[in-house]
Amino acid sequence: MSAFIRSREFLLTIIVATSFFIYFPYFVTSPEPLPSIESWLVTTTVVIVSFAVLVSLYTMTRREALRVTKRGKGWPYGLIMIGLTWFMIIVGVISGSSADAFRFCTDAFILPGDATIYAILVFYLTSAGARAFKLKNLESLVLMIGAVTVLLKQAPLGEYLFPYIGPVGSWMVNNVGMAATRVFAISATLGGIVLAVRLLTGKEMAMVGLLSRRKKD
Amino acid sequence: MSSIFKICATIDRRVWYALIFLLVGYGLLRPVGFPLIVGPEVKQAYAVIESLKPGDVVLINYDISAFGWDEIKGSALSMVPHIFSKEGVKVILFTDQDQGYIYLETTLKQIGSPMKGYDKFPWYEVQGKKYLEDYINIGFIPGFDKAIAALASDFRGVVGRTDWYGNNIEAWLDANGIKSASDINMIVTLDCAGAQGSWVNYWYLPYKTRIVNAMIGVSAPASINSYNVGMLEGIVVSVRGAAEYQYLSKYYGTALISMDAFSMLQFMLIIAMIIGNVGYYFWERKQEKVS
Amino acid sequence: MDIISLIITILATFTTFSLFSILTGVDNPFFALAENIYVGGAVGLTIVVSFTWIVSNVWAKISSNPLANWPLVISLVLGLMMLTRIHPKYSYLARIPICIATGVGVAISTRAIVFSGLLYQIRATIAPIFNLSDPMTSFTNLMIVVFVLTALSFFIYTREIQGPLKVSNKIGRLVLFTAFGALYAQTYMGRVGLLLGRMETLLIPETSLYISVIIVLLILVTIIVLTKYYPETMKKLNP
Amino acid sequence: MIAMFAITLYYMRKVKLPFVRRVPALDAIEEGIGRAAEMGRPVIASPGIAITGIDYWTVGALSILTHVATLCARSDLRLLVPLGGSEQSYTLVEISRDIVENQYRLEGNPERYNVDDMPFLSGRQFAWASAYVGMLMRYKPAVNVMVGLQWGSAIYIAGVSHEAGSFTISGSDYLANVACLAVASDYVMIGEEMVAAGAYLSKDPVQIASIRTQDIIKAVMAVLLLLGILTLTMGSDIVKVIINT
Repeated sequence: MSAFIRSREFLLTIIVATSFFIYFPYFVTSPEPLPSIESWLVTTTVVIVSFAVLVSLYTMTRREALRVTKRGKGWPYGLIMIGLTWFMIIVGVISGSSADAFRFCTDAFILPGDATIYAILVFYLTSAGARAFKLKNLESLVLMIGAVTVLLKQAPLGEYLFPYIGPVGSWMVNNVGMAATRVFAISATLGGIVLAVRLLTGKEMAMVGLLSRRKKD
Repeated sequence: MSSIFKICATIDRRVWYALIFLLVGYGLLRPVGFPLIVGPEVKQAYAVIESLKPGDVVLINYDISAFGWDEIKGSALSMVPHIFSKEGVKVILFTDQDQGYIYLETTLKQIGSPMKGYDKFPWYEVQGKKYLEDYINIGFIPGFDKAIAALASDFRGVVGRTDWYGNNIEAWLDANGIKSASDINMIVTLDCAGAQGSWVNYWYLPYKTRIVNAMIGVSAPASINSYNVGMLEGIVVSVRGAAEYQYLSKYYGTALISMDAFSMLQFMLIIAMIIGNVGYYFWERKQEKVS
Repeated sequence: MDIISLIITILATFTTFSLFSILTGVDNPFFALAENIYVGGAVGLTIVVSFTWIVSNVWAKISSNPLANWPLVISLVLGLMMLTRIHPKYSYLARIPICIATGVGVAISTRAIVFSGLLYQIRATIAPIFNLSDPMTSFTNLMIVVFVLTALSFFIYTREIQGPLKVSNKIGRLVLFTAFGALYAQTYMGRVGLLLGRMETLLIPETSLYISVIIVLLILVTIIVLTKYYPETMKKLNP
Repeated sequence: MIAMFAITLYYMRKVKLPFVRRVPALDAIEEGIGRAAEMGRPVIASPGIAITGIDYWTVGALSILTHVATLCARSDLRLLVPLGGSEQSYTLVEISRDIVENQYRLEGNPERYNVDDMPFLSGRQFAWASAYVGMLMRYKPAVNVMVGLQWGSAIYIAGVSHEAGSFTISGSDYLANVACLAVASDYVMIGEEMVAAGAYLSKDPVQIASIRTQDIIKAVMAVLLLLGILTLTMGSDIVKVIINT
């Protein structure tokens, strides 16, 4: 039985079958039970996701517990991390996510964390810009022209000092930017569809990497 | 001389980081008030909302989730009170994002106050408009574009009998003559996920409903595209557009204050690029040639 | 400001500036502490979210009427198969749900893009280019077509780049790079908006300003002293 | 859609190796890992945050991860993979672990695989990113391969990765982010380069032939576009109508 479940053919059949149930009702108006199977599959994926996180919780707890008991490097950090995780899980499971203690942790640590990392992006965008915008060749010249016109157009002071830059900047974003976005979408779409074909024929490298085994196994 | 160029080429990135902190702090605490040019798009958006007549019904969509709130709040806090300030206009609040109601309530809390005798939502009075008299909140309807399409085809059916808080709203809808999507005169959508495309497809194209759109920078290209074709009546792009709108509507807020810091940061980036290039040309390239 | 919200403000400010401390480019105990608290809390939150979803959407239905909801029971079994990943001997069972998730994910993501990513894009590009009454729009439309075609030729992989294709490829490259510059600047603007939003909550009103200044000084001085005078202690403190 | 499937299958059957242009970003992976082996420093790689589940971007990224894992196992290197990042990413966590473990076993180096090098760092993008950054600062990896769905946090990671002295190869699923990554990292994958990486890296002629299909459809699209404009100029929007149906 285990050899059968491990076999490439069996797992590939699962992929092909699930894909069929997703694709078919979308392109062809199909009778029941096909649409119900489709929505069942989508729900099932979410269920699978929700259970997968428990495995991650297990590996994480085991790793940090080992670090703490063996007094590995930086073990107090591990203790804080795993302690807060389990505290939140216990509070959240017992009294729900609107409990005061739970809200306290969210408001004091998680939401400020989210907002901070989002705000930190400006710093790295600036240092990347200062580093990368060097006129080395034609490409870097047009890169810089695109960036500077749009920057000047957006800053109120820039638009005031250079009134003609506004329309040029808008034209850049609306036309050059849009054309590139369109081509990017076309390219990615084609890549995606061809990838689906490779996946369904079992040729995609990720699947080969997942399913291939050494001879003696 | 070459030592200056060397400094230009090897300037520590932390200098820029510290400068950003200082400029932003200074700009926020001591606004200078650089001149602001209001673009035609925002003027148009303002004029469209200004043209609302008594009896018009406006649907405001909160396509807002946590990550975009800091960027879109400037628009929300100026456009929404502007709409509420128009006399005789009825407002329906709606969100297509599961967290959207949080930001809807945040907005109402900031621009309104609890009605007499009440202390919790939905009983808030905003610019003289009372809940269940002048406005209602139908809350979150799942499905994103599917929800917008469903509202267009069967408005009353999808909205149901009650609002987001469980109050019966049938009488209100009947009294204001809202039977189907065609009875809604204008849609204002505050986008973090590009909902305007669906509004255009399912509302503008069949009913010619007027749409005004505010959005975050990432979804700007698509909105500008729709605006240029004439499917959107006005657009308010990111913090810059919000500042212009606050300036026009006189609901001054942080977006307007932050424009100074904004200008300073953008000029700082340009100066950083120039210094980097000077350093590159007069020092780094020579080093490369030597080695 | 009541005491609880004051404590929340202090902790939130501390978390914020500890995370900002990575800008100094030094691995320091403040960042490590904030990082571990943040990750620990986030893991707890995500697990509670998943748990709540399972209880309210799956378990509630199954427990109320298991026979009518038999497909959900299968979902639950498939979910439980994921747990076999804990034990290496049975972990092969987890590949069944993994393959279902992959099949569903790829099929869903590729089925709609045929229209939105391909046909719609082409349809939107087809616009009048000879319209004498509105020369500017016509010119713009023409330029968009040129940009799209040349940029498309940049993505040709299986034909040797020579002759007219080489010119087109070169132009397409330039189009892409100009767009990169413009989009970079646009993203910069959006992100500046976010930084301003965050700084606002840290600096206004005055109580927050004082808390922020004190915490920034505390963190900066500690980091500078530790790196300059006690590098050994710093190493010990870092994870 | 069916036509595209058919063309692809046809080309994959007709085993013939056409000319394939080099993709610098993908070639750089091998070069970077070679450098890591010289310096004896670890490698860090991420298959993205999979916000919409295992979609085609993520499968493309998993192919790249497979490639990275194979090379690392071959050169006996430590591979760090920070996982998580969104509430749909938990399945990806397990697939990635499975794939990397399998590669180390296939290369006959199973004892080098350590599940603790592939930590789960929560289902929130920015918590994941800050822990990713912490790993970059602490282990100073020689190469950072970040592909798949990389959203706002990518620029943060790429910035710190540069400061930590890692060679950065990145990719993203929307153009505004690719633009920022092009500015911030050493190599960037644009558009289909990441999605088609599996075929490109496999060096299997059957799969490389599938890349050919993408070019053919692109040509068809270009022709459709020109035809549409031509007919529109003559006053008929027949092509638009055809596309609409």
